[in-house]
Amino acid sequence: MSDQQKPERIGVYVCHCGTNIAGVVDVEAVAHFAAEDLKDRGVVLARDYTFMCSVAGQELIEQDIHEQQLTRVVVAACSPHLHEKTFRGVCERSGMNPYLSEMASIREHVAWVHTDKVAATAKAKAIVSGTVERVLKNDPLEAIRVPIDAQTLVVGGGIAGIQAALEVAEAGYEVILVEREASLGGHMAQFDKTFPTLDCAACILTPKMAAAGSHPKIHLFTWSEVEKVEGFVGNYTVTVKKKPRYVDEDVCTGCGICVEKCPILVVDDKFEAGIGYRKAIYWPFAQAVPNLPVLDTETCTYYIGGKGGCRACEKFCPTVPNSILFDQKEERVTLRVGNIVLATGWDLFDARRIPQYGYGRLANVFTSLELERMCNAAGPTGGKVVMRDGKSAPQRVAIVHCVGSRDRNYNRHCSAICCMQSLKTAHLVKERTGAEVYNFYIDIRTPGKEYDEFYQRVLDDGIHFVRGKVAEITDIPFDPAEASRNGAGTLYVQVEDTLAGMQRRIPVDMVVLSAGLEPRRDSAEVGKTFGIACSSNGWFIEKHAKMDPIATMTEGVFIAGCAAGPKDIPASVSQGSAAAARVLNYIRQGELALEPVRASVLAEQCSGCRLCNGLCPFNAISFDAARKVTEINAALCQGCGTCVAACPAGAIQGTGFSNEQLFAQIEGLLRDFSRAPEVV
Amino acid sequence: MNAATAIPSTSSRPGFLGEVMDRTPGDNRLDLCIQCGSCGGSCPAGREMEHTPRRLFALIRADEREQVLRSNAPWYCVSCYYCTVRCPQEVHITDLMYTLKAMAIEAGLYHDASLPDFSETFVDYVEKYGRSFELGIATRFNLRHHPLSLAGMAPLGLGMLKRGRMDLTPHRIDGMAQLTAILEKAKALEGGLQ
Amino acid sequence: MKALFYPGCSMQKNARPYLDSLLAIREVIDLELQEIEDWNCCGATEYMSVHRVAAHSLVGRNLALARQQARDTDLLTAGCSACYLNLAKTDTQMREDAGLKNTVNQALAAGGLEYKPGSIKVRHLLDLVCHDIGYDAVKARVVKPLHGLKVAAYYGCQVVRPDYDGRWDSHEHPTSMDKLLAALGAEPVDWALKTQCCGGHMTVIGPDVAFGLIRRLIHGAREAGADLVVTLCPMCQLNLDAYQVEMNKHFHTDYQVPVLYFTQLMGLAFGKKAKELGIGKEFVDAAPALAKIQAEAPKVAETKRKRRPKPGDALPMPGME
Amino acid sequence: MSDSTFEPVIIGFTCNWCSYRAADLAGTARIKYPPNVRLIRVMCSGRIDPTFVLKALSEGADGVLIAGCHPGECHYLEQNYKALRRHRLLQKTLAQFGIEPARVRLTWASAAEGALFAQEIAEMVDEVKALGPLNWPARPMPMATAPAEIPVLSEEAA
Amino acid sequence: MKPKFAMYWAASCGGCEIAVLNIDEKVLDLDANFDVAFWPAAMDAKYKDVEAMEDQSILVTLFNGSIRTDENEHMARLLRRKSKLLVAFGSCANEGCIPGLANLSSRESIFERAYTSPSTENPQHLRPLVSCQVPEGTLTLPPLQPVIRTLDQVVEVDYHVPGCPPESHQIAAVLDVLIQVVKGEAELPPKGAVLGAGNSTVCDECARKRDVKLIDRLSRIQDLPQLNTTDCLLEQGLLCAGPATRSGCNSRCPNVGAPCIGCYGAAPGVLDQGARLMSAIASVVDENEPDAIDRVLDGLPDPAGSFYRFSLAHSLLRANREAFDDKP
Repeated sequence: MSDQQKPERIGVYVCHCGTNIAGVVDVEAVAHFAAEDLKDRGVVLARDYTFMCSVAGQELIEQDIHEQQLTRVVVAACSPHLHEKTFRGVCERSGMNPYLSEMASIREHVAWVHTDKVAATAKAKAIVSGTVERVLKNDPLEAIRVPIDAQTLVVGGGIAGIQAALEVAEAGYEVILVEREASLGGHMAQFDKTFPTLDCAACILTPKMAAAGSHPKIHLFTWSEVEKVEGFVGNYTVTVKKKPRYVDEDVCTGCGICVEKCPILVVDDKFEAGIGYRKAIYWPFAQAVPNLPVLDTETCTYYIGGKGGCRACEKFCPTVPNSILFDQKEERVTLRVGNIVLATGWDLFDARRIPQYGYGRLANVFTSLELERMCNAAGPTGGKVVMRDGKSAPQRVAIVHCVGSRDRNYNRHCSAICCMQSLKTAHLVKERTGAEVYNFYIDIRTPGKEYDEFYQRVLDDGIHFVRGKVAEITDIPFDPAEASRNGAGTLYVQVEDTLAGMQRRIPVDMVVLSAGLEPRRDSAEVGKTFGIACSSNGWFIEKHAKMDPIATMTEGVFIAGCAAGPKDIPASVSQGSAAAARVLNYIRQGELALEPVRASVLAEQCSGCRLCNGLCPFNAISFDAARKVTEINAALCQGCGTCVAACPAGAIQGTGFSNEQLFAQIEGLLRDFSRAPEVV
Repeated sequence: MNAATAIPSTSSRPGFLGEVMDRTPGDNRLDLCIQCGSCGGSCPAGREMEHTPRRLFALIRADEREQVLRSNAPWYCVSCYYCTVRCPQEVHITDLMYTLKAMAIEAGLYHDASLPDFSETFVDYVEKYGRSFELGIATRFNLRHHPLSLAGMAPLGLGMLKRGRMDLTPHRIDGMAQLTAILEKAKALEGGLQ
Repeated sequence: MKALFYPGCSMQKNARPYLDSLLAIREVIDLELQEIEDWNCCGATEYMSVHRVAAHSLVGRNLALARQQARDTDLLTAGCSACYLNLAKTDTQMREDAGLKNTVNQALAAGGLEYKPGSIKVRHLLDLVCHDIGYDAVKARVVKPLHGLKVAAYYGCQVVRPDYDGRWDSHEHPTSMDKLLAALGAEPVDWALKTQCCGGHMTVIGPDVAFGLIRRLIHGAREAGADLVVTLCPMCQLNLDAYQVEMNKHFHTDYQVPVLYFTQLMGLAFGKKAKELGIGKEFVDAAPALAKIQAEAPKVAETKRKRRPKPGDALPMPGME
Repeated sequence: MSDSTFEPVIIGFTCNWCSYRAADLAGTARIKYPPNVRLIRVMCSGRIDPTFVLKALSEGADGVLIAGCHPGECHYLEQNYKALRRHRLLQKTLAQFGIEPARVRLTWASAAEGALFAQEIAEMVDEVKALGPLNWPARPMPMATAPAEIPVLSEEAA
Repeated sequence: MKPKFAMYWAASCGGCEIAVLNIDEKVLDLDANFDVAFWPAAMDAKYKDVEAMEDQSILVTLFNGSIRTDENEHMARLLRRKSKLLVAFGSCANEGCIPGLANLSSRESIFERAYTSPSTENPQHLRPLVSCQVPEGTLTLPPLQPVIRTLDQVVEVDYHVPGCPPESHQIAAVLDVLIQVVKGEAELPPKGAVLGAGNSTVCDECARKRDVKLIDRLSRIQDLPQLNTTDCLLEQGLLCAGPATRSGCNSRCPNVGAPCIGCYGAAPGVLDQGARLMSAIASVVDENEPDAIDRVLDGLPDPAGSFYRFSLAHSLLRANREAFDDKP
């Protein structure tokens, strides 16, 4: 539009970037090309300069904008991911709309990847030509501003979530902390000792759990799940589903008589990792927060018998009114929050998926989590390391690293904590049983503070290290000689000792599989609920793996701890704090400026065909049935442009990346190169 | 193989490693070996091998062509595919063993001539008749390499004959001329690729 | 159902009982087999070791003939593990490697043939029986259930590995044949060696290695309480059966564990005569084991009530489901 | 067929989050690839409209590269699948126009896959080189202005 | 003196001419306000009469049909020169229409199809010649051009009236505007305007019930077991071009149960109708794996013909390689 009213005046700036660009691209020729050949396209001046991003370079542009009345600016330099903000800032300071500037990447996409100077210069010219055409079609835009609700939702009550909740609450803001299980604590509550200092996990976690449980600003929802999330950054509406505990939270004193009197004992697959027991009405574990039991209707005889019989818990409950509520129903609570921290943690790799390791088939093959519970003084064996018979102490123990990790058949990632956990287990087993302990590893990875020192200590303990990925674990001897040497019940760890260069079969009594960390089995659905993405291996994707590991692509949704990948405790705690800092930053700003790359509908051109209605994963597209037109909520729209490309009527416009801008860029890129390619 | 593909390979590795990879069809991933030893640990014949598969792969990387091709290891491969399905990098180990055997025959580099000779004896019969012929293969192989054990194995052969489980004469397929033409062309192409 | 059929050299001779029993049961399970006319040897594991392209072309001829002769089915089945794997491997690798596809087709062209990879679906006979015909259909045809017979299902290597098309529940502990044998009324024993190697060609080129492997398998089956071992591959049967005798000589032992094909047991359960099924041609006599087959079904053991756990007991085992 | 001096011009569409960053990374890592591809950044491969591809081909490009995040890793959750679907349909349609499939390539590259992206470009340049120039004759459009002299047709009746 | 009116029929079926006559008594208004100078379908005329006219002496010419032969091109140039306002009338003139689909074939294969198809009685395999000798002299036919062009690809066009054919009520409305202009009661619309059509797409006028779209199957109408009479046709798996086709026809086809085939051309501002439709349809295919996507798309045996049924000659690619390579 505007170029018909008044001719545009474009300034083109070609950066040398020292010799980074100028060493390969003839920058003067590019500037000359812009000034001469693109004159008819509105270029009124073109300069080349050593460092455009320097203060002097920026001032050069500012000066030109004022003196030459530039209306649009093109900077041919590095990637826009580095300096787009810089040059938009220059324009803004000079009174120009910042979105009337564009960068042409001639460093990352030209100078650094090509060697032929002639070809590189030709390509740089084409890129500048395309960018000039594009900038001509740019519209002046305003950043989108949204207010921020100070109440914050934290999902997941493990150590990362607890930390995030406490930090936000301590700063004086309300926090909703939602935990799927009946108690806070997460996986850390199951552990015995923590590496490398060997301090007791409960000793350092319990005070944090208690603090979160009693904090006046933290509203705890345990045994609850977030079911629905609507809205956008600053203004989310979330629906939390509270599962029935069958216990009155307001009345129960946590005396524990119901648990004591319950006659039903079941294997505890969750907290005790399958090697201990609990009752049908039970505490998740001794230090649970909140201190309330939960009733399991799948094993309770009252429910199994079609609501008849037993009721021992109810009979013996001393409170008035009675705390046992057999008919308690699911509840739903709707809450408004401004930001969300997801600290949903991890699941343990199911070692049964590797049949040759015998877990589930061979009694004395255990997982690392079973060992954690076994080593724990409050665990099923009272801290004794014993074999499956519950009595005998093993004399030879194998610890197998990388079970389900670093393996294309299962998970390609390194689970990050298993080396240290295995070293810790080796140390504890040696300490408690005096057994010969063998660690089977591919690589020992100990890159943390005091971690390698711990490895040295374990070496000093006399633990054996065999470098080789275990091929199989079997109770079947290779030949009669092996059978007679070792006796019945022996497990053989068959492995190539890669350092000795030979196949070995090492007889042991017990095997511990250091199972890897996996994304939560429902992470894809959870991601959908919160509008964030999982990578193909199931971990949530950060906004930027290095520079923004806490944020996600959805504004106002942050991730902490193992939800984005395996981490040890210090890293999880740090991320909890970091997420809280990001949330507090938004809360203190009060409102937020968003990139104005958004889609919008031209109502008069929209026929209400509804083709685009199912295309938006962020639920930004809705249909107004009365007016029979589709609408796009600008605050929910993330600007991907999929609906713009899909609209058959051309009724959806995309700011920042409009059809006109892209067509113009295509024409510009091909302008002088369509007939005879100039590459010599 | 890559010479014949339409897409020029840009991923070819230099040296012996590249040669072994190029001659093994599909995405064999030898270059991804992390030396974990799950192959050597899994191998039912691993104890008898001069080098475990893992070590062979390290030697291939080290360009130790002669040491690799002289090794008995590929010949002891029983094609059980344990190594292949257990390999955490999904390296096509069994297929690579076939490649190494073929390269060893070409280069004439094996110290126990009996190992390739069994395969070659087998191949001769297939090329002559289109079908395998157990009595002929066993007799010829054993006569050449274990003349003493031939007597020891005789009861097994006789047992097979008695139970009608072995032929005295080989069966020749009708399309022998067609098969010969195909195999000759294949060998010419194979030669052309090398 | 209909399928093209590649018998392979072994089935023609040393595994004749396998072929005979298959032919005897095919009508019972409604399996119509169209044998590929004038098929040639698959090359076993040997041809591949000498000339790779020629080996694929050798198999390619069979695939091309199968495609030409295919009438209202694109399934091709083989009973021999090596034959099955070679057919599947050539088809898969031609699919994945355009260079190989072109080269093999150039070679086939010399014989006036062409093969489009993927146009034939290669399946092992056991796979067809278990997964296409199905356990229920098999069970419905049983007239003489094999009650009382304890069997060790032995899969060997090359059917469940590398398993290009993901047909099996596990590469290490498959259960398909166990379920099939249970459908026949037999009692499959749980043993850990069901996919361990039988020795393959090592019986010829390195007998000491092979004898060790054979002993471990035979010993393992006996320890597990099996009356006999059931196989799906001529090479496995030959090594475990004929070489069991040689192995006994080598180690001065006296194992007597008979080794039959699953098709032979299917035949017995379908009421076929032992002779018709080639039973009696094995080296280790199967008659004593087969004498155990009862006419009556054993009383169904009462479903084990879940024992209520008591603290102080052994630690619970993880469940397998 | 292939002309050894022919250097194709290829327009590449890359998404802001993965493939454009892969191209950035190739630069940072100084990985070399042929200079034939000129990139256009869009926010997501889901923004790429078949019209862009046709526009580029009719404006003189010899090929078009479309690159997005790996399936399952889209920063907009699932929009790269839309790119995949459009690419399948576009290829089917282009076949009827006699435009070879290698000229319109779809690939996935994560922000970490600079080397892979460079390799994809190298492969595509090789393939398009082997096909030769496209020179789509739709461009330039026949002139829509009337010539000065209109030749008089001889004596036909209407 | 009344201003001169002309109408001409190039490569097209003649439906546009019928549509104009279909405006009933409105045609009398035309006659009342214009001097019909040249309209071969309605009255006798000679090319030489037109050639003899002064340049720009015709006020308005409705030109229907695309440019297929040298004669079509000649007449387009001639009428351009003689007319003040040249209107591309109907789909053929605007976008090539059904004749434009010939751009997917060479002339040789078109002749082959036309003169040797099973329904053609032509035992001697006769083919038309550009010129032949007869006792009276040389007879000539205008040669076919290799690629069909739209009117605006040959000469400058002032206005566009879309449709195959344009709806009669729309033609009447356009003539009303022209008459008002002649009477000085209205201004001319801006040059390049599309007349006689809406600004949205066919769905706007379609009475069918619409919902969010997810396509897991595409079929042709005759393969559909049962057609739901009230719901969106696209949602039933039929390729309906309605969402990508300019409104103005009152959704004539979908309202009677036939999918829109796109004759009113692209929506306003859209560069390439077929590409937009392609993009839209592909976007809502409810599969994510290449093979599964292909299975759904296999329900479209002729995508180019389906998406570009009317707009091929005016699309970005215009024709396929075979037609372009067909040198005279």
